[in-house]
Amino acid sequence: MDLINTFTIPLPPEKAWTLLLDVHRIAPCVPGSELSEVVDERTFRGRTKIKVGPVTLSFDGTARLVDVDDVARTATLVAQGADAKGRGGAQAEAHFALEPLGDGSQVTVRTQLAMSGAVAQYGRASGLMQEIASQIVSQFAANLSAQLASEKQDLSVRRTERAGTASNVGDVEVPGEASPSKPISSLGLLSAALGALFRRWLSGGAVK
Amino acid sequence: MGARYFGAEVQRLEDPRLLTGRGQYVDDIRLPGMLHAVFVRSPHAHARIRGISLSRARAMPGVVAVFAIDDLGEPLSSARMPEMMPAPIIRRAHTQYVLARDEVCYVGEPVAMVVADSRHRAEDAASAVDVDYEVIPAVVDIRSALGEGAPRAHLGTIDNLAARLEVGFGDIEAAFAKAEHQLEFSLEQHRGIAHSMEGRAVLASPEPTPGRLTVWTATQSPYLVRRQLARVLQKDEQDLRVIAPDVGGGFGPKSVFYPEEPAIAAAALKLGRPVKWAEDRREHFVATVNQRDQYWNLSVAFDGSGRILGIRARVLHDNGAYLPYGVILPVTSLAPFPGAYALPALKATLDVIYTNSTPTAPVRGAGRPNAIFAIERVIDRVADHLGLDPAEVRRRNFIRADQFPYVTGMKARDGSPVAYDSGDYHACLDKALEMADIAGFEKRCEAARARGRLRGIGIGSFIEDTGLGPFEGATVRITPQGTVQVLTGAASQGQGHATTLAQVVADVLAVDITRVTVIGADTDRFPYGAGTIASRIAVTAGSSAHMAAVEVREKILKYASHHFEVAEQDLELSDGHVQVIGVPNLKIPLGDVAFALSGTVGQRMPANLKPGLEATAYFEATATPHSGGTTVAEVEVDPDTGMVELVNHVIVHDCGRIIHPGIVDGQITGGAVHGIGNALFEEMVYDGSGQPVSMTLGEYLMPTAPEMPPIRIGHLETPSPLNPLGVKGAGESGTISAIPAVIRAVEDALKPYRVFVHRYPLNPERVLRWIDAARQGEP
Amino acid sequence: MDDTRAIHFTLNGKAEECDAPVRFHLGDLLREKFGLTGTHLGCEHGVCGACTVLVDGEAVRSCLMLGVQVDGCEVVTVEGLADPDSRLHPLQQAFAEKHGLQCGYCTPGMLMSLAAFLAENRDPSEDDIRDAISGNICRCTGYQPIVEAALLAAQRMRNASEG
Amino acid sequence: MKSAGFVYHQPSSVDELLGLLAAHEDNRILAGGQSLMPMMNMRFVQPEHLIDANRVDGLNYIREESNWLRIGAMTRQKTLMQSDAVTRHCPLMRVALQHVGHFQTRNRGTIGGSLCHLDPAAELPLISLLYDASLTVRSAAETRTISASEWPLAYMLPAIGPDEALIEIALPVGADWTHQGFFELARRRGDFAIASAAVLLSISDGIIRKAAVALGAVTQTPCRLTDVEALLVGQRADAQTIAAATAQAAKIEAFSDAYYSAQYRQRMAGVAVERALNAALGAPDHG
Repeated sequence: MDLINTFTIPLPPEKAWTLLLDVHRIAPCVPGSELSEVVDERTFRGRTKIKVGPVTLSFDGTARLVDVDDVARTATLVAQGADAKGRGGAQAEAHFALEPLGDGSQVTVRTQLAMSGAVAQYGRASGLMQEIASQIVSQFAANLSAQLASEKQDLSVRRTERAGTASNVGDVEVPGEASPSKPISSLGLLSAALGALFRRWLSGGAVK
Repeated sequence: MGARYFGAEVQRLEDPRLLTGRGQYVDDIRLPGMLHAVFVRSPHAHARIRGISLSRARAMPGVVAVFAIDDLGEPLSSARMPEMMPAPIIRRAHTQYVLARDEVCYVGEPVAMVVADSRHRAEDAASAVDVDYEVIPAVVDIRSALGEGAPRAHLGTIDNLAARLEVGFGDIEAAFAKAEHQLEFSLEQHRGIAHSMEGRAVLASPEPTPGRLTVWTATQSPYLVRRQLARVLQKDEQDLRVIAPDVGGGFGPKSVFYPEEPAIAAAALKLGRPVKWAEDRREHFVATVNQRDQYWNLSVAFDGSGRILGIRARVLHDNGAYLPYGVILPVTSLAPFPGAYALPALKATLDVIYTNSTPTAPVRGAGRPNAIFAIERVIDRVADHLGLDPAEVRRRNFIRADQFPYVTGMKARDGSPVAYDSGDYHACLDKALEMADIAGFEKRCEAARARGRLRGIGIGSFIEDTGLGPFEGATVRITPQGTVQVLTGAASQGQGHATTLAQVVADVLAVDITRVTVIGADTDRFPYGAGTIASRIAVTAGSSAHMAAVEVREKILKYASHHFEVAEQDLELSDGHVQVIGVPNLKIPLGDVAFALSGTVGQRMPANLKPGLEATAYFEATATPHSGGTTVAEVEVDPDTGMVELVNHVIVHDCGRIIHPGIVDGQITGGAVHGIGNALFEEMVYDGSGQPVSMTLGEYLMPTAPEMPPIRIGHLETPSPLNPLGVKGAGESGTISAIPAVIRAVEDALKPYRVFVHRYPLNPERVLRWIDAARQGEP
Repeated sequence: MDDTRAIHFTLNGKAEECDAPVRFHLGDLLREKFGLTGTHLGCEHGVCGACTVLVDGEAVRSCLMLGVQVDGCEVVTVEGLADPDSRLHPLQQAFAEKHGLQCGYCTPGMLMSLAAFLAENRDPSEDDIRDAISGNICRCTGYQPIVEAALLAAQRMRNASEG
Repeated sequence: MKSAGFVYHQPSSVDELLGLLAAHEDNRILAGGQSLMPMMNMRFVQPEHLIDANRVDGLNYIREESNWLRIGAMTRQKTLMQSDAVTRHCPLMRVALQHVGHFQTRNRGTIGGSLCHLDPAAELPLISLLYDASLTVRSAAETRTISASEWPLAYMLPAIGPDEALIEIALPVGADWTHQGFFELARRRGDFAIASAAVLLSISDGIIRKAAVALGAVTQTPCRLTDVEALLVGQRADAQTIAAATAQAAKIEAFSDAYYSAQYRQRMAGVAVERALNAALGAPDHG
């Protein structure tokens, strides 16, 4: 399953790139996930809960930033998780590429996602699993761009407070620890009113 | 030989037990102290194993032991499974470890084994086994598997080619040079999973005598299992007893030696307690061999009258991750050429390609349905190209009845030239067309059109090599109580061998059939056995039982001739006695003869006969009887939905003399429905990363009762000259000929749209897409 | 957690009781606790029908019921289909005559499904019979002999009840 | 394929059932078991508490009232098939039930279980949606009714909380439907539908006055085709109208799975509506 998402960061490339590599920022953006441990600069562990109809999967796994190329501003997030009750697993590789766009930057995320084990072996829901997977990736991208955009406000507000001192992006505080969100479920995504998929259901399936 | 039972519709001796719930399948056996095993299987198509942690599982309630490869100890922890059917053309024979070591190469490969006091608690512990996998690229599609950049199905190998087969005869270049017409086309064949209703199962129990082990296993080849177990466990064969009790259907996959067999045996030996594993349905989808894809590219040279002059074939065959059964399946995918036809020239190559999926091996008919489908598609394509009646093109190419034995030009597995012993393919075709009321077909087409349905009819002619050697032996013994025992290596999975062998022996010894007990598939009760595959038991074990019974009869006549002092020809056997012809009160019950021959201390053996009223025979099948015949199928297609409805199915079949009509008809009807399943319903779908996706019987569609058409069977009985009974095999012809007939019938229904059906299975979306493509004028 | 629950029920005409593990489905209970291995497990996800038994006279998949759910019920398995004096049920007799079985693994489920169906449908057509066993998969026979056996049994049962 | 362990509860009253739901957050209700048990045997679903509703009295009934047909959530599908009241008031439910699995499934399967499981291809949620059923849901704290159209929230996700139980399905009766038709496309008898449609029409003087059209198995949940309904009303009940309705239905955005594409399902939605309409109007379903 190959998915492509793009989003913009209202920051020049070198600033945006540093933000992007900060594990503390990326982890909470994975929808439905609880960050359990930041192992090191490049690695964090967490649990992602996904509710598919009657089945609630909780993937415990690790994610690592690898092949970080600060010149080309590309990096790969390798994530692998297994369901706590042995019902399968997910392996994802998200390739980030950051380029300048106007006075901000644009990030393109190419994700290869493969499910394995029982959770992947249900042909009747394979179409659905792909839709939920693409929802997760687009939600991740949306969360990340929202996260970075909100930081930009803090950054500009702070800059005006300390007028004249060049702010070093590094000292931007980490936003509050991600609150352990409810399992991402079709209901969860619903409340976030994201995706044409769900709007169509709400309207009782009226055909546009 | 009074033919009282041979050819009679006898009620099967197996039925009273099976009808009242008193069958004994492996999972029904309960032994004191018995433990239950469950396997942890790879969820990945291809991955390195970085580590396995068993501690959590070992601490779970009810768990007695948890094994990974190193816990099995030598010799299993370092020895891969043996190469079963070595052949010179095999370039690299990858076989798996009993439990995976360092690398898993298909979803379902066993990685660990949990043994607990119940199946339920063993499964709980299995989900607590932590395996650290590093997923690596998998080979999924054989069409790109030999390409440069393709991933390797096994780490450290240069390519994915297991073997390259080349067969042929005649001057293929000349055939194509002088041909008026040539055609080229390709086919996609997907045969699915056997899905016997009973999955596999193994129960191993240590015997009181140290080191001796009894293994019950749902197998078609108990002797092969014992031989390979002895090899893998490095034990002497006589310390191993392998029994196939009642087996709930085999259809091919249960003829293979599996890693679970040595794993369970090793666990029982280590724990000193009986250990049982019964495969559940989801395991059967991935852990039991099946058949998958073949891609064929065919070109045919022919003349204006439809005479085929030469065929070239290029085939890619999905072998799966390992070679558990040599290259038998790919070999049988070419061996049936030239089918029922007198083909002057053939050149066929087949690449056996490793992929990261469940190993493939024979399923009902093995590769024969694949070869026959290709040949029948060639015939239909030539007929359509020339605007000729497909039946007529078959008649012009059939081997004529007066050409037998017909040497085809092909080589058998042992290298000997293939020759068809007897048959009459023209008669089978004509009778099938008559039974299918071909004359009334046009009228039926009109009626269907009025209902908005397209109706089509299709033919599938076939041959099948049956009764493969070398032998399946039998011992016939009469007990002092006058009962008859038939001991044989032959294993039955529902074919009714206990009845057919009893019919043969009861006729020779003139005893009531209910006095005959057949004991098979127990390595302690009969010394040697080959395996129940490819419709071979009636020919091999049947002939051996007949020969042994004849030898026992001769012994009886010698004894009675000595006893009554009359010539042997003045004696006869009837109703469980030997008697002087015409003098009814001069008779001896056969039990008394047995008693006399069991020896009394100090007495001489009567008529200096050898001890015991018994004989053993091994009919040596040196040549191969070939069954043949034709299926005619009729369907209706709904052009709005693409749904196909089967409306009629006729098979005319020539398998030589028939021992039990009901059993032969049952084999053909069941086989036909399996072929219909392959043609229209059964598809094992994998996703792009090699994950099996159709993992329930709600998604993998097996044919069920309402969807099946009436199936009518006609017989021709051209005796085979190659064995004393004149019989041929009948097990798989229903399957082999159903696929081409059904596919052609759908193609015929779509003739307004000039569609060439190049693949199976069909589903309604594929049929509708062809109709749409034709409507928009695309080729 | 393998707690059990005491249940009392009638099994093939005999009063029985046992401490049934709550997570055992009825097929497990019959096979493991009562040794009645005539009920076969073919898929354990409610499709193949091999595990069909009668509960209070109705055909049910024993893999889709918990054993504890038959407390107070009347259960009949293939072992209880023939009369006590072991005269075969007309279906069992017809299966033997019409060669309605080969390996015998789907047979118990076929017999119990058809026994319940014929009890409520005295004069079924061939299509009624095929619909009745549409939830019983057989890989050996191709179904035709089973359908013929069921029609023969239905006819004999009608004659017997009229006679 | 043996279920994971669980704590088993066998409540005998609705109140006891609701108390258990409130007390145990990780719970599943076992109704007929025809959908839940396979998922438990395959360990897809592993609840900590399994609450067996089969001994709860007061949930197995079919009651005719002046303008409602009230059906208890634990009523067996077989009972519904043999009920004269259902045949009189909701003939399509009787027709649709023949497509629900096999007779062994229908002996145990319940209407409440089917609605809570909410498989996209299931017949009873489709019929409840068609007849605008009103569903009564209770928790220990409150009782509420919800219309069948608001019941499906998302794929196999009905609008019911973990502390609530479906008690009753009430179908409005007395409506002046004059014609009804059902059609399901499936490979084998008892299989999951590829596409299914159910229609109710009230026709006078050859004109369609009212229409209800429901579509199953094509979208993540069963749905009412309100645009097709709007297109039917006021039209003559003839071939043109059916053709227009078919074309409109075939515009639905369908889901794909491992077996059939979205395009095929979308097209079969059109065929299903067409054949359901033909069945309603007594026309032969050909061409």
